[in-house]
Amino acid sequence: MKKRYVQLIAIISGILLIILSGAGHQAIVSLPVAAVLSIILAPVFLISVGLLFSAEITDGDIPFMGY
Amino acid sequence: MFDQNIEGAELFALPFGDIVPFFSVYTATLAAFVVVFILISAFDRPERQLNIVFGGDAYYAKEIKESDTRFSRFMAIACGCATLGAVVTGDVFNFTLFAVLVGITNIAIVASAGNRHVLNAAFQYGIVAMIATVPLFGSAAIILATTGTLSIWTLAGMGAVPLLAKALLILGVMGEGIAPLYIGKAEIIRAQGAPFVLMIHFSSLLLFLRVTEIVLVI
Amino acid sequence: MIEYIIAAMFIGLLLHGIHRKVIARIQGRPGPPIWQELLHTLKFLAKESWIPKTASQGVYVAVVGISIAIWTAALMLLITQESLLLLFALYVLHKIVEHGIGLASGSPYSKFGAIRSVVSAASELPLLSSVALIYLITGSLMLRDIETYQAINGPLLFVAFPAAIALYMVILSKIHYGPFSIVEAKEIVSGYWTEHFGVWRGLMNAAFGLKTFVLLYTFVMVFIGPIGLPLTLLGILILMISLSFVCAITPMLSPYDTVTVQTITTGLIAIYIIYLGVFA
Amino acid sequence: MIDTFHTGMIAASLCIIIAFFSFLKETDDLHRLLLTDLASVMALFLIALVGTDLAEALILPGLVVTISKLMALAEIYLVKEGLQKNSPSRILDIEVLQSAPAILASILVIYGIILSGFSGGAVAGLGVIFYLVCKGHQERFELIETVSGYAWVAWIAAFFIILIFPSQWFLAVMIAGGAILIKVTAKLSLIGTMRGESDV
Repeated sequence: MKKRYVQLIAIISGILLIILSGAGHQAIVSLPVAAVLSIILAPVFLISVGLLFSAEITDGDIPFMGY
Repeated sequence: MFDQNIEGAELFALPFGDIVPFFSVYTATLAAFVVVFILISAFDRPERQLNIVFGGDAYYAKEIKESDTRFSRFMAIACGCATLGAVVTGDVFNFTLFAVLVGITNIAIVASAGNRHVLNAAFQYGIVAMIATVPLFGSAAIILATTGTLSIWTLAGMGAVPLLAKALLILGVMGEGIAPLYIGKAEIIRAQGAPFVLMIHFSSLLLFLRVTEIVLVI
Repeated sequence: MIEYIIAAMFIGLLLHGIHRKVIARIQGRPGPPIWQELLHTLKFLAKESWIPKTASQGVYVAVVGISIAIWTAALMLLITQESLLLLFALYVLHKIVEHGIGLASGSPYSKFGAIRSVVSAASELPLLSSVALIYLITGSLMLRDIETYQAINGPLLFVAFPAAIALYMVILSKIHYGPFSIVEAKEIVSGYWTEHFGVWRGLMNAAFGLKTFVLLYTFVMVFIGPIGLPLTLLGILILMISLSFVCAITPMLSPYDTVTVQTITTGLIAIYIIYLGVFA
Repeated sequence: MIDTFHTGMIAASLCIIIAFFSFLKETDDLHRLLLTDLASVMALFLIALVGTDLAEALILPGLVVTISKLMALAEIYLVKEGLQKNSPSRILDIEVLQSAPAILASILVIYGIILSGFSGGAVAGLGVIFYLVCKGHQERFELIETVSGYAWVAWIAAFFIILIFPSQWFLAVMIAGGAILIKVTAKLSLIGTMRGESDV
């Protein structure tokens, strides 16, 4: 995967998570729905953010297949 | 209305005579997990197992034949489908049938493994699983004889099912491969092909979770 | 939601740090600073990461995501006050994460960890008997009902003491450096997560921090009752320190002894439940 | 209904205890494999005891899964013991086909003789085919052709008897019936021996 895509995924899922959180608190989205959606989005967000951190070192495709 | 205070609210029900397939929060979560694992086993490549030659510093990676992979993959998907059935079904007898199916597909997943230890363990586990059909079907028979129905939907919250039937049901699912009798199964997960072997363990965990719910509900 | 997840991960990792510190102090060492595990996680995130060529790529990555999802879901259950049984299910599904992580890479060491994780499948049984006992006493497994019950009848800790012991055993068997953590024993390098490094290791660290927080929070919530956030956090801290004491003074058991101890605990509680259900 | 159920239940539990005890005693893998079938039959027996329409409907799926499990286990046993590699020298190398043909074939032949005539010949021929298929198949055409020829002659002779000595019709019919029986049997048994041997 190219770095740009990872960046895109991280930003989109991050924004969605924040919107969901706000909407959940304002009762625009019901709490269970917000919970389910954030369960699905949280791994996507965290993994892509993590990959972005490590992308500083490897400026190629991330994660590439080693060995 | 299926609204037990054990497993969360009812989300969906399909009235189908007195056998009602339903999703509660609990079973829907389990079903979602099963779907994720079916997808993983359907699309993932197996790993290449590294073997160390003890007493030296040599190691080599084993390759799996394409034909073996195909068979294991098919069986893993079949196992996933059987697990999905066991999780979703609203009928005690169907649950027992799916549990037996999970047992069959579990030994089939490792059937193509060339390793003799694995095959031996699979055989021994298969015999235990086969014997486990007695308590499984026995409990279904007792439930049918005492209550006249097998539908979890109807039985839910009635408390009409005798303790013996519940105990037999748990015993049967234990035989199909959960914790204490699981040791017999531990050896067969030495087989190669991570996504498929994962399915063996996964299916028995889900059977265990579902039977816990059934026993608490009926 | 995300703020809860991040905060819980943060607190969980801090608890891990406190755990290490307490163990070190009991053993007469200075020990690492308590934010060590946080730094660890951040360090791993910034390390070079890739997927080993022998690995089964999908499983290798997916289990990391699944482990985050499972414990996020458990946290959400606590927030939405849903079923305790579902929490139990998520805990059991954590086994599959350990198993998958161990199998994914093809390394024999991580595979040993995975097989040990399967062998110690008995560790989930105390939880089942604990859940059954709570159901027998409160008549409901929804967390909100359990809260209400405790608000009226006082903490479950005294009524359902065996269940509390069982849950304590469960948490103990999942904690690092504990007597039952045979899956990450050092004679098999780092156990099942030997081959997960870099980002994957960091994220798993975070997920396990979340796990520790959720399990401890559940314990306080289910057995002590609604006492407000500050007191709950205090309870979690005390619980963590007590666990650290146990971890510091017990050696790691052999796999065989681990399974035996867990099975015996389950058996005793099961006998107690049958006694309650039949005679009382 | 419940009373019968309980009586049956006790009988079934007795059978189950015996079956499980046999599992404890037995150490040979193949024998244990066979005993699992006993256990699964006991499971179906428990369902059948309920004796309602629903129970009847449950037996078939139960039977299907247990049989398929037994087959899967048998397959695992074959692979495990490496029995797949030593492929049989003949296709029908099955133990029961070594012992059964003599009995089955003789029953068929005797029944064919009782029937006599064309249909009797067909039945007896089937018996002979069965025997030859299972036991061995030297292509001894001469023998069969000789028998067939004598049968043909006997049939013609029967015609002459009935034409020349009409009073002896019964003897003639008997000879003709026997002859046609032998003839059809011989013709059919040719099928059993024709397996394309090298020297033919």
